[in-house]
Amino acid sequence: MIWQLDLILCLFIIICAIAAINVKDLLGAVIILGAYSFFMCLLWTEMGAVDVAFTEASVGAGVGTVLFIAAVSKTKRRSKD
Amino acid sequence: MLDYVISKYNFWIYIILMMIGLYAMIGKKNLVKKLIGMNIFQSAIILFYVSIGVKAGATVPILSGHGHGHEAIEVANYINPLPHVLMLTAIVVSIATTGIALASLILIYRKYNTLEEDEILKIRKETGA
Amino acid sequence: MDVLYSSRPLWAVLVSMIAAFLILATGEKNRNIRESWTIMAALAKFLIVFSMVPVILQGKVIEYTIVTFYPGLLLQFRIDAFGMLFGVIASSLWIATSFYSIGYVRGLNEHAQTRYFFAFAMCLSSTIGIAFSANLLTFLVFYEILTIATYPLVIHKESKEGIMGGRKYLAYTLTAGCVLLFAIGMIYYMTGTLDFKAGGFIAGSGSSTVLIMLFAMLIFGFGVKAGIMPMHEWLPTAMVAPTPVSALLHAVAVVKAGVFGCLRVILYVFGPGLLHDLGIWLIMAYIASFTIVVAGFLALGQDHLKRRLAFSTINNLAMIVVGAALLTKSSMTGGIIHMANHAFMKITLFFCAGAIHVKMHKDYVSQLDGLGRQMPLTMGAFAIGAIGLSGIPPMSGFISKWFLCLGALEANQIIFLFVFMTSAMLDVAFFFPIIYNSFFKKPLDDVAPHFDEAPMFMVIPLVITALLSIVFGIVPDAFFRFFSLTSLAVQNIMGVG
Amino acid sequence: MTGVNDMMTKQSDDVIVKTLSRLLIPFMQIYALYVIAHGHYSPGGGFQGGVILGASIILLVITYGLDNALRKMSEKLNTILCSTGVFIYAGIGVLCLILGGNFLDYAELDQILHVGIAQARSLGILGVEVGVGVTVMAAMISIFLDIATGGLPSKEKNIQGKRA
Amino acid sequence: MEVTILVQATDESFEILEKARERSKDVLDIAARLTSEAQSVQRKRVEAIFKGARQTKTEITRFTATFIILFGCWLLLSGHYDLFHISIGILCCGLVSHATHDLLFANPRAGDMRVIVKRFITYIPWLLYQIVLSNMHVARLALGPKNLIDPKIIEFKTKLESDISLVTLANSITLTPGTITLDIRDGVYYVHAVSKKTAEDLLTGEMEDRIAHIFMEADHVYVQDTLDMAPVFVALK
Amino acid sequence: MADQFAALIIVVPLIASLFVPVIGWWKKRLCYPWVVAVLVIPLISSLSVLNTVMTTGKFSYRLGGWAPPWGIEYMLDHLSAFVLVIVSSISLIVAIYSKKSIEDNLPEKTVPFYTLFLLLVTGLMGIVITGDVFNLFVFLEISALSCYALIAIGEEGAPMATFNYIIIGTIGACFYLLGIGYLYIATGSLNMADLANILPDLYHSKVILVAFAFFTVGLAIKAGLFPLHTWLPDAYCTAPSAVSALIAPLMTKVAAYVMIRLLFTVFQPNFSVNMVPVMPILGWLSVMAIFWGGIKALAQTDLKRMLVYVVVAEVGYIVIGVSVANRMGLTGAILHIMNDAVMMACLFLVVGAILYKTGTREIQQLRHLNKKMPFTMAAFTITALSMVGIPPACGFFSKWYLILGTIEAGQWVWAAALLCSSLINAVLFFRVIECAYLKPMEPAYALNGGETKHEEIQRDEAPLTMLVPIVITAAGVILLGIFSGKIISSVIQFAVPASF
Amino acid sequence: MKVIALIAVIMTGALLIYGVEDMPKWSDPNSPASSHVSPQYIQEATEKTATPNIVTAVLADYRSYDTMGETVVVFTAAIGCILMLRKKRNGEGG
Repeated sequence: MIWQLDLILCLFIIICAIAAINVKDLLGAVIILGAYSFFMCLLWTEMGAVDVAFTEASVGAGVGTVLFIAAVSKTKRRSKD
Repeated sequence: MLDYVISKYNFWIYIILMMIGLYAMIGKKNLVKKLIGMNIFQSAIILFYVSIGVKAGATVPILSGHGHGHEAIEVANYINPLPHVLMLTAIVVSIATTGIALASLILIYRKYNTLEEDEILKIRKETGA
Repeated sequence: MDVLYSSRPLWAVLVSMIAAFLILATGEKNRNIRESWTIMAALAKFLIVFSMVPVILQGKVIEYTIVTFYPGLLLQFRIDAFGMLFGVIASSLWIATSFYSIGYVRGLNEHAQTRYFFAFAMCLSSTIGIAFSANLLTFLVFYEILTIATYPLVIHKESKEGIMGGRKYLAYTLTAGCVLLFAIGMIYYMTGTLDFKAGGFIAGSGSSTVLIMLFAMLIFGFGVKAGIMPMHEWLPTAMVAPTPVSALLHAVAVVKAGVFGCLRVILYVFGPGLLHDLGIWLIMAYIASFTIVVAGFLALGQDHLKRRLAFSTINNLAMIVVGAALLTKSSMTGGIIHMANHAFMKITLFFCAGAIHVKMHKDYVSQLDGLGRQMPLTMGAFAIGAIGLSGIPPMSGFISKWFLCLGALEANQIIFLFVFMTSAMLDVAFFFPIIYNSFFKKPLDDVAPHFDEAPMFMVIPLVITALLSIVFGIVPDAFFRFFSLTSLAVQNIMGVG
Repeated sequence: MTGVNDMMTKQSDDVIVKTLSRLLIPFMQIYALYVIAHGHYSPGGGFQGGVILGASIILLVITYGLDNALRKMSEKLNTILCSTGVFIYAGIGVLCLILGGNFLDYAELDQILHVGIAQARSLGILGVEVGVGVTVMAAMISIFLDIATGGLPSKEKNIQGKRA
Repeated sequence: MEVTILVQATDESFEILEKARERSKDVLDIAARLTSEAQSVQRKRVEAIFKGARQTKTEITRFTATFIILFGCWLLLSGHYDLFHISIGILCCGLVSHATHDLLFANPRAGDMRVIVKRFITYIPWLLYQIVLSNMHVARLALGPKNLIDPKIIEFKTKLESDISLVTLANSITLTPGTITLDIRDGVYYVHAVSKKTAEDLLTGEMEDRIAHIFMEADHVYVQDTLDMAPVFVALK
Repeated sequence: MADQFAALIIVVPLIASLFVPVIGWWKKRLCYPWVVAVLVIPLISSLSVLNTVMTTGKFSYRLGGWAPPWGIEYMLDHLSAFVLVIVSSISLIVAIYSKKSIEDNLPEKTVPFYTLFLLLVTGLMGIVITGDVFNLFVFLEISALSCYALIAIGEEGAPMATFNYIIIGTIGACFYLLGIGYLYIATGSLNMADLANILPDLYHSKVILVAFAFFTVGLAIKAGLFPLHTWLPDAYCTAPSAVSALIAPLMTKVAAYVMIRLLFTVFQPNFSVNMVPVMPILGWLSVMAIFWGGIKALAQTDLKRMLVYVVVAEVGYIVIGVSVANRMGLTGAILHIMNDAVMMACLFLVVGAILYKTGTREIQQLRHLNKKMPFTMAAFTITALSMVGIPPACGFFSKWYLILGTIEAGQWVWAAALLCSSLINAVLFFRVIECAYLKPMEPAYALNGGETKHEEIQRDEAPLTMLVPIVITAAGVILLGIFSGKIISSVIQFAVPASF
Repeated sequence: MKVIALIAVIMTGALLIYGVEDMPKWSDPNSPASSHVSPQYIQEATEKTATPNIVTAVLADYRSYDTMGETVVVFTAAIGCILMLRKKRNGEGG
């Protein structure tokens, strides 16, 4: 485990999380959420949880994002907050 | 003090993420934002669990000399697999919840033509429902 | 004390409950079959209850356990002399009321008769349950059933006043039920048992403050039904109910259940000794005497016949409570036997009021002038009841008043003697004008000059009850052995306390 | 319905996306099956494989449009597959029950497989992974279709039905 | 007066004649159309029978090809070569190729697969070489003076026809640094080029020619190709 | 073989739910009989389990044959077997009832409806039967997800209610998951029995304290305890009749069961009662729940909405029983889980039947219902009396034990709250009864100067599939009251944790 | 609403941080989580199930009941979406 890498990843994750809930464009927010999931899965790989990382990569960053996009494309893209 | 912070920093990270997610779930007005918060919240918990399993100096819990198992297995060499197992379940649960929530989101949009909580409340008040 | 285990108490309770459901199943279409259920149940119940009297008089106790929840917490019947007395009163008067009711509802062509008879049967079932219950929990269970079973009877007319009366009735009695529930829970927590015991079982289980509070709660809980003064408000409003119901409410089931409960609390939960020690017996007696006097005066002001009778009931019930509260042998005897005597006399009076209502559609005292000529049997019975209630010798009322006065003297509380006297005077004052007017005044226009009574279904019961109250005045121990039962009960209580 | 946006379900007109996804999908699927089958030795298993399988069909929907995709994987078949997967899982459990063991006790499978208890357990694991994979695939597709179409997976038929 | 009547009568008679002629023309037309339709139906039926046979044949070839490719892929991934895993692999590949054989080879062209693969493999080193070249160019751009960077969008019409060749070209353009394919619409490429030189390199059309060569398209059908194709035609006939 | 009944309880409805889409594909009409027939098996199995528990004591069932701390086990003691019987019987009754309500309101959605119905039942029973804290989470989610979907197909406003429920429910579930994580990091185990062994040494750890707090909050959300109940009224009220008849009796009760399980089995009472100040907090919250629920119910004109607020108050009852933390109180709480399940089932079934027949839920429009639907109204009346706490009906007995519990704990205000609540219930329910039974409540009465036209009112009773469950539950209300002594002495007194 | 949310979030966070204090040090091989139940998985899972990936072995065998539950969760979600959204194909589109 390399703690510097760890720390950078954590930083990215937090930035992504904050951005995801603050971006007004929902599609953008959803994509950022996908990035968040992806960084998260890197962090977990780095912690040795390969199975969990793999699942998160396919589920969280993959299908989850697709579902969100599908829903957003079905509804409204702009958000007031 | 610094040592204390560093020795548990991943717990701090997860708490921060969890707070962000929870805040979005409660405080944000847009329903999609709430769901995004929900996802963040859930993956923060998963991060917490994954951190539980970490062991210093251990590797992923997959044995290399597979199938034979006669050589002694050193427990300290492998990361605790149980939290991973639990979290696989939790991830799937989270995606399932997201699916259901998005479906209800579409129903809501059909009915009110908006996804802002305050506007929906206003419409409901006006129609007296 | 010998204990006899028998399921007869259970059957005594169940028989009218079964009848109630048969009535419901038979419905409006087969009226005769429906009413035959009522009568059969009434007779069967009376026979079952009466068959146990000799056993009780031998000094035995009949017991039947329904279920046990925890040690000391069980649903159980136990018949002692006091319970038997109440049981006999209720079951015997139900026969009279049944016949009378049939005449009444048919005479007036009332609606919802099935509901009426159903509720009636349920009432009686729970009244007998109350009489036979062995402990406070069983008592409470049947007491609450009685509350609800009476509600359809109170609102029977479904008029605005009826519903308001029903609401008031429920408000009072359900609140009382809650208070009772709490008090009984307290007692169980403190003593670990709820069984009635002649002379009380609660002594020494808590500080005197707690005990006084408990006493107040219990008396409040039962006093509501008994119409003790600040809680009597529901009783006159409930007079909108049909007359047999009023008769049942005010002579047999409901109010007597309240008084029975008060007496159970005073004599079997707390016991004379404890009440003496706590010093609340006198307060209790004062409150009840206040009720006696005020109710008497209020009755004077009523023009509505049934309301006047209602206040008279409040007056007499308070008398019973005073009798128990004075804690002497004679006063207790007087109080307990007055339960029986008052029941017979008051039911006669209500029956008469009902007969007048059915026949003449008259409800007010001022409309009764000269009615004695048209309805001599009814008014005669009314006169007998009224005289009895006033405590004039040949009637049974005299005996109870006599014992009560003796008790007041025994307890060295002359003031209660005056209370009883005043009450007797007031009774005379509000009953005698009615008798006088109906027999000696010039008849009103709508009174027929010839003999024209209410249906025989109604007249015969009221004549019988009137005659019985004379018989009990002369031979107090006749037929139902009320006097023996009373003295046995008093003996049990005083023997211990 | 207002503001219907068919972005996710109509055929893409970008030739690059179409051709690449056409070439990619078979490899995605074979990879997904590999992940399911080799869950014993490497990271992965029924879930991951199932999700990737589902994703391949979702990709098909996005690029080639709903109707083309439904020709390959109709809703009904999808629903049936969804329950079949769970049935495989629970069925293996019940099979163990019938063979005299506790629910999901794969050791009992040895009675019919005759490969040794450890291997029987291994095969049991493989079986349930397949069940998981099938369910997850079908469920992901189903959820996606429902959300992306707003509940009308076969839209054209529906419009015809309306006109008729 | 009479004259006018006569003229009118003549007019009418001509009109009637005219109409009659038109109608007869229509009838003739219809007859002709019917005959031709009948003929075309007949022809279509025959064609359909041929096509069906051909389709089955191509489907079997497609399936086999997909299966082989996928199974190779599986063997590469698996790393377990015992009977059990191989049989699972065969099963899985069979399933997937059954499901997707029409995807991998959606528009099969008259061409020899082996040749295409051979040429494609030879194309890769060239592409890599191009990538290295333009990498160096872009590096120079990035490190050197700024004025060399001159981004613009160029468009050119392509002679490529099939999807696969279009995509290969687009991806090759994108893979070489400095140029990115933005869109392909009706055979016109829209490419973003970072500098003049990259744009010019692209517009020489060398890459396009090579790709056309790989997929045997346009006028780049060499003698070699016809030779390659001969047995195919023979087989078809 | 008797042991295998435990497995059947979960497996049968689960596998049956998988076949519903297949059957529905073939013939839609067959879904209903299939569901009803299948739900009989868990009932029989759970009765058999209860019987085994009563004769031979508690036992565990190892899934996959693995020893407990490593594998998952079912923990079958008196408490869980008892709740299982409740869940399975109520779900069977509601399944019988659901036919007409679904066929008429949601004819297109019969197939997924019944699938989710069975899954919901599976989830609830899985929660009750399991002996593993994480497995409990999984089944909690199964029941929650199916519940979300079932609620969302309700009437106007249901989607928004569902969304709120999803958000709050997920927070609850996640808190529970966090609690598990904190327990796991401190103990390394997930098995309830194992945790109960390990935990006493760790009671002074802050980790355990936090875990406990999160468990309690999470479960309070799931149970709909007072300040966290906000999702409940809308969700339960807008759900279709058959759904609210299933979830209103069961969901909150099962959450309350889990609360008892965690507070007194996983954690020892000596920790939950003496070392953390949670009991008074829970108690006071439930007092507020009782009053708030009662007052809000009084303000409603819609019968179903009124009942929904009564559910909030009833949760308060059970939690009071838990938080007095003595033998009597817990007896009352466990008894009330059963009684309230039956009573709520009956009331919601009645409301559903009324809605089905008359198309209204407004209390003021229930006139003549005693003539139109005599059996339904009789059932309603019996249950209403039970809610008020009139004796032979079961509501009295649980109230009695709860009050004994509060007295024993010396919490007079709580006792007063319970008493007041029965008075509030009296007002609530007699209001309805008056409207339904009595003539003057109709507006025509006032217009005609007190005389109503005598109009012939035809009897128009709900269909038999609805009526039978209603009558069964109403009879259950009485019978459970009469036999409550038997139930307590043979089951509940063993179900109360032994340390009391 | 935002203020309430913030307060609630901060309280939750504070509670969690309070709990962190007593936790074993991160990545400590001797923490209870790593020493109570899991060592036996690592030691015997491969031998007993012939599966080198311990996570898979635990997921699909030791805790297979959990995994079945999670499969059911997915199934529930799929059916739930169908119930909520899907309309009859040729219906009136209601």
